[in-house]
Amino acid sequence: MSTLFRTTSGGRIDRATTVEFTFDGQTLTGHPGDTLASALLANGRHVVATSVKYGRPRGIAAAWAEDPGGLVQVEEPFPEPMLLATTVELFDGLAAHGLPGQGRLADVPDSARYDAVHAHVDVLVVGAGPAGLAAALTAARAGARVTLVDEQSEAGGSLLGGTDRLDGAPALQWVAAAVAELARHPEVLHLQRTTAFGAYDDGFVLALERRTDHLGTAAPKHLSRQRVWRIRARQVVLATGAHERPVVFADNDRPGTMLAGAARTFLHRYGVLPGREAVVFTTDDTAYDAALDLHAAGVRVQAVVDARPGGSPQRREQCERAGIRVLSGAVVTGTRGDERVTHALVAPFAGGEVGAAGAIGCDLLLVSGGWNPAVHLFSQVRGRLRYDAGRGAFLPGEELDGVVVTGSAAGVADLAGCLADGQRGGRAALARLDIAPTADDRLPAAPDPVVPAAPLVLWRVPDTSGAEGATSFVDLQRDATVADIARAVGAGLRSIEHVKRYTTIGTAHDQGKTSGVLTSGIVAELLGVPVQDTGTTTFRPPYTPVAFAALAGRDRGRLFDPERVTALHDWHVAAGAVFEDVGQWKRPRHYPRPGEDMEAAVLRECAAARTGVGILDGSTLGKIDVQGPDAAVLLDRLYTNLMSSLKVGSVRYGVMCGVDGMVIDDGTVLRLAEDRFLLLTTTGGAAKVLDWMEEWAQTEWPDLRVHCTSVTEQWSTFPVVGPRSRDVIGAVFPGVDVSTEAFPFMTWRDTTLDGVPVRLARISFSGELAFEVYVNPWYAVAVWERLLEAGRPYGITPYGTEAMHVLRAEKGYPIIGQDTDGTVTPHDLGMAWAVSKKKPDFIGKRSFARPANADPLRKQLVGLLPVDRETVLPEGSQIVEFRADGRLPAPPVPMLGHVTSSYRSAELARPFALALVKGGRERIGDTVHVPVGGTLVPVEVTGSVLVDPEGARRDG
Amino acid sequence: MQLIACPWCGPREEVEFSYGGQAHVPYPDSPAELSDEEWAHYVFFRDNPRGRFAERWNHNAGCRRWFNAIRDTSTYRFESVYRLDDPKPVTP
Amino acid sequence: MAELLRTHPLTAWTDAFERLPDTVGITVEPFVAMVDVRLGTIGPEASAALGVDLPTAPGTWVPAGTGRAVWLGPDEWLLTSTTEAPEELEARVRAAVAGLGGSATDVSAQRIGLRLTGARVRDVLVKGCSIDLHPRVFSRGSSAQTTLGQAGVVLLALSDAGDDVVVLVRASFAGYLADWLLDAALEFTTPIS
Amino acid sequence: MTVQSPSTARTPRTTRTPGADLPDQPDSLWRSAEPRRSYDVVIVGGGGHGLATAHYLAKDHGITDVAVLEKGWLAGGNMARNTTIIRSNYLWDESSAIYEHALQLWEGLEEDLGYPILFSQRGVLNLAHTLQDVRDSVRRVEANRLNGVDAEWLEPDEVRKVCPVVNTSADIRYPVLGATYQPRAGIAKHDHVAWGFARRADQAGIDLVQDCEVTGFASDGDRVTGVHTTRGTIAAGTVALCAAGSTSVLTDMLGIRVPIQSHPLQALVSELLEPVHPTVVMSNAVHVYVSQAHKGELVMGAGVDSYNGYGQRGAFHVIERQMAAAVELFPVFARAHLLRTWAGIVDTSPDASPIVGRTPYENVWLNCGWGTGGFKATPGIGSALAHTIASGEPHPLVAPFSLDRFVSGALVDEHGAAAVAH
Repeated sequence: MSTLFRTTSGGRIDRATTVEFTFDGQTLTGHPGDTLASALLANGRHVVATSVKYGRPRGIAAAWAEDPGGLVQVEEPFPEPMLLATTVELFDGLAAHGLPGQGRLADVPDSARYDAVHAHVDVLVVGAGPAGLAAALTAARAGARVTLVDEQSEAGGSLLGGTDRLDGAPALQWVAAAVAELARHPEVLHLQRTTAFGAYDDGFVLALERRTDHLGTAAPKHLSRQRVWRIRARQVVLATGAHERPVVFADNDRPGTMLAGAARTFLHRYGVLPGREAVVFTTDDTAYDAALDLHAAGVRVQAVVDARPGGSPQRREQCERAGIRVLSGAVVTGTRGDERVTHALVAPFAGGEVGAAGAIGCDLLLVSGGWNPAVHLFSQVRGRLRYDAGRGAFLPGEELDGVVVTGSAAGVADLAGCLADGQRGGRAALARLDIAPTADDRLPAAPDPVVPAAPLVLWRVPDTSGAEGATSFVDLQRDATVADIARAVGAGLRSIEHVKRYTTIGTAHDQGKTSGVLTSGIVAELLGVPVQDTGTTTFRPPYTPVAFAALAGRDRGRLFDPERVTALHDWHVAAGAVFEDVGQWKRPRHYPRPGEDMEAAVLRECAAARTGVGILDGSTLGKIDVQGPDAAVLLDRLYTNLMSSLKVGSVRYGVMCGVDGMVIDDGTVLRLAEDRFLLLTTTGGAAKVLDWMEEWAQTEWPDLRVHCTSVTEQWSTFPVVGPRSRDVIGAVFPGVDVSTEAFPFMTWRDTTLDGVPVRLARISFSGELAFEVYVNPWYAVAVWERLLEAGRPYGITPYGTEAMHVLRAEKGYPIIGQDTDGTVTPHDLGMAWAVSKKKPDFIGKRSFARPANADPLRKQLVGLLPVDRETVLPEGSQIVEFRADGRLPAPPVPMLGHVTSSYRSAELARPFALALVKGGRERIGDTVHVPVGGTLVPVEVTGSVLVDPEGARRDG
Repeated sequence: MQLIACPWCGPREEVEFSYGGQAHVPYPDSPAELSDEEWAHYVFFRDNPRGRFAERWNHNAGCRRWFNAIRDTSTYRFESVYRLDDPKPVTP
Repeated sequence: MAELLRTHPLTAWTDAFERLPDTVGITVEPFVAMVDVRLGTIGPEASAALGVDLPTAPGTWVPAGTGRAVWLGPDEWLLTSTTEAPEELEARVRAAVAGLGGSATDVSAQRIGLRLTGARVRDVLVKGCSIDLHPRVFSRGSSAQTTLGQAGVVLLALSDAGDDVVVLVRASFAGYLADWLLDAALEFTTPIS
Repeated sequence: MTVQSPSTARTPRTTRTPGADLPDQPDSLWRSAEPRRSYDVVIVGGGGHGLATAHYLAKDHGITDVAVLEKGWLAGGNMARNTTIIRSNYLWDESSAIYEHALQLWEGLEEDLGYPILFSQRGVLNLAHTLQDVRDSVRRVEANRLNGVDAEWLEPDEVRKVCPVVNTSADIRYPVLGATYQPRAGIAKHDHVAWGFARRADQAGIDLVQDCEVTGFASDGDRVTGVHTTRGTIAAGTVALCAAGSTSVLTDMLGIRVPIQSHPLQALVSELLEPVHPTVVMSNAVHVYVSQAHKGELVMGAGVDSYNGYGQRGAFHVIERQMAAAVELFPVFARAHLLRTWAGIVDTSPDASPIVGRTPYENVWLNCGWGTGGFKATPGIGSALAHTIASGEPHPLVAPFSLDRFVSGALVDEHGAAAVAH
């Protein structure tokens, strides 16, 4: 098919180059500079899509993002659902088809890159039409840091679709000069193909730059396809223009029906004739330009149908000179055609009454019902709107700090006015920044504006078709009609929000760009109230749709969330460790040998620690250095137990509670000096505990002379665990007397290794003789390997978190966050011994005295031993009373508690578990049931310490 | 998407801060002497006004200092920030 | 026995860094001693004891002996030294400030440093740093504790042109940040064919 | 009842996507009532809970001298803004009991209301990404089953069968280790639910009064005698507060302290898409919950914004983070488009459980603190609160949620334990 509807010259397309694309499987051609829409029109194709509800054909009705009709699915180069043909730039190899309401997602991952960039500017100008360019020039000339963003492929805005002249030359020459001048200012960033889609407080604007979409298959892979700009602007100038508003009439959705301004744009910007025979239906003067321009381009303009009783005298005169018939006091009441428009039905219109209609043949029906300023961003940032009854439009209704609205977005209609208003806007922004404009801030000379005849506000033409508004479409994308609005109002709805929800108007792809104000007007009419009382629905981000992946940016895959690793990570990887996510940390869970499953590996690792020696990378434990004369005072207030009595050189286990008395963290505390402690926290609790301590110290007790500093990554920590650990430590640190007498349990000693400071601590989380080795991570690998080397004769075995969990569980040591859930007190854990009775107060103490804390049925940590000595109870299993019949009763079944930890024990040669059980300590010796799968597993309740309850092993 | 003026570091993005709820709620002098109800009010009950609210913020990703702010909970706008040892600004 | 070898968390990244063009140079800073200093009031006494005037302007750093003194908060600084061992630096500083109610904590291994040099440094950083890095506001002597990508960082401006920046990052996040930087730099490192 | 179709001439349908539109709404909904001077029962708040309470007062107790006062447009608060997930797989007995009561009512609600509420029991998956998630999930599943709530634990390959678009590969940052599955859970169309209740209440003679903001209360000793509103003073025999995020504004007027904090909670929607996502997926660990609604749009919710806010707006970085999580978990969503974002005001309580029951005023009932659970509870709390109002005693299902629990310490702590918000 040849491009029958292409003009012979003009437009912003590269006629020398032809690109091939397919639409609905048909191969077509166009030119660089085309959009998919202009190329389709150039090929004579108006029908693009099928409507969602009624399956009616839909075509291209506007030239940019406000188009309610031309929804397409892109298939090549990569499937992308629901785009507007008017905003898809044409490239070689583009394949697309019209949408039947729903888009289709690709079934393969999107390999394109996306990213985000932060920008800080004095003045952000949104829109590079005449007002925006004028504002940007004013700000740039004054030396301000300026960013200018515009959603189209090139600057110019409305000038791209017209024949305006500035300084006596085509206006686009001025645009080119303005763009060139902006490029010369070093502090100006000018971004085309960049849509400001969200405006927020304090000058924050989000914009989406489509960087490579227009390059199609030639897009470089290393560049982000789309980029989100996060712009903090001290001042925002909104020069976002205006959208033409249609008038609603019967069968107004028939392809070939188009906004008048859009037809001008297709003609002037793309060199496309959207039809051969046109009828122009208008309520104001601007559509006459379309009629005259199309006529000049060879389109037969059958009639201008002007709803105003007197029409526009000066425009009538222009039309008459051109031989165009003008019908004043007339409206289009409907259309005819199979798919595309073949006739416009035109009838006299006076006093709101429609006369008998006649048909006028046409293949293009242009409509203009006035202009809606694009106030979306202004409204998003909570600017109040006011209704202007003369224009039938909502305009910015207040001044906002940091936001200036200018040009047609502020309701200015003519070119000279927009330029001057843009300059005013730029200067207003500068004035708020105390930046003086330059003297040479010149505007181009624009023709004197002609005062137009007053527009008529006409939302809809009364339906004389007999369809009672059921084919008078308000929201084409939702197939919502005047009849739907009438039903909503008839059902009793009064709020515009209710009508929107009843009819679904404004909720589709275009978010009501053309339908929103129409709906307000029609609802007001039906209710007999002023439009300002009806108002509009709320404008919310984004202004135009944004791909999920663009917002995800680079936070995908590897960079989705940081992986934190210890200094030994590479060693763990080389040793074949299987890792576990603990918060953001990667921790070795176990180190399987060839042929081993996890159970076998863990049994082996546990056995090594219980009978020989094991070694763990415990570096992820949180560490906090607490210093100052009042360090002990702070710790006494935050730990449940007394820390001030701890001797320098010693270690104490401590528990922290929230003000509600529930355990939030635990760990050991080393007293390094009278005024200095080293706290160890859980891996997951490190940041939280530091925050907690700083919060109290700063906000509540600023009088305390104490400072807390995170040293988590300052110290690699390796517990060396097991009866042979003394041999290993003694061999590596020969200067240290590792005997129990010289180095007792719960003490620490400083030493050096080849001149490097090392701290050793007799701390055990397994019940076995154990030494924790602390060293600067610079030396972590070297020290770890030294320990392995020294341990080789004893079969030293690296073990992971799973074995660590088994070893501690055998001793009844809880893991905060696993054996607790935010509802557990130290007493519930059987740790009354860790709660000071001497201290008058500490955080959480008062809560222990609440009535619920005295409940004998509080859940308490106990041990469980499956009677069959075989079943490993799934962690999380619930516990119920023993049922003599071995059967569960019908629900609800009262629950006694749940299994918090459960393992197979090498030491016990049977599985065991820890559990929180109601009144658990009273139940020790009882048998209860745990439902597992379909059966009830009998388990014996025991104390929580199952291995070495006497604590005989800790000294080896 | 507020730009929050840390009293020390100056304006920073909201994401750098953590929220601490109502300000000027001191830890009771003698919790042991409070009734269960009084204690519950300290632990769980905080004002929740629509409008101006004196609240605590922490510049968590920056200088890690806590400070107070008067903010309008309906507009989210910060009216003022002040250091912990500054008195609460007098409401006009 | 042999001397204990040091290992750097970014050893595996050095080849990738070396392949970068000059416009986005990334080099791993050598290990230096670093101490976190906390001190309520800064007076001549403190300066004399420490041998450096700690900067009191937020968001700044100053040279301090062979190292730097970086403002981290109204009562907090990072002092670095290229000549002292970590424990020596801590001991010296702690001795100087303890009597003044201050504290000093060795944090030498807590963070690692990366030096970013070249004309594209700012273009890389703005992909994940929300503060204004324009040379007008972030010039030599400026510092910032902020977030880069999803990692907490300290940024130090070494030049007025914005083309020389040190990034200090928690050691456990070093690999993440290195990956992040290489990914951010990709568009400046791949020649357009 | 049958919902009438508009009797209009239409162009014959050609190709269209099945299910991409909704059933038509009825031709009559409710009167916009003028407030009378006095009612036996005044319900403050015309959202889902207020309307449901009104419906059950009439239906179950024959109480119709009732006004529902709404400061804006009916059901325009959280009811209009939530992501419509319905489930009852909460951990604690007290929570699962009220939500399961609600779910059973949901199952008969379309018939009860005579309204197409599009209740779709497509199941909910709660993904586990860490070993602790797995423990918490199993704990919740086991508790649910013993409480008679349908629940299953699914391994990753079973997750993939239920929802093939979930990325269950092991090489993502936080691999899916499994999920809990409640087959009876699902979604409904929020406006239809609210309007169904409103229509029934209106038919029963209950006055639904819009644009009627409560400005104060008249009291006499420990009784409230009336409600001052922007449309005059209304005498009340009993007052029920059903104002969700705005509850504190009311309780401040009453001089009652309630331990809730109001936060923005954001949600978003994509364009209409061909069906790809057959169930509801929630992931606490990476903060995303998503379903594909009836017309084909992806509906997603984000995490609660950190600070108190009544602005019905949230911060965009929360959305961006959520999009990252969504694309990570559902790679096929990459080129779906964000069409619209919005926010509601959620009233969060210290233990993430609601606060329902007595106040210091003997004739004022409190119902708040539902946080992100309000929508799914709608019929359950409506019927229980109506029973409470009618009998003068807290219904057994709401009794555990009294304000007193914060004094005694007997909390129902849903976020400590395997919390699955939303």
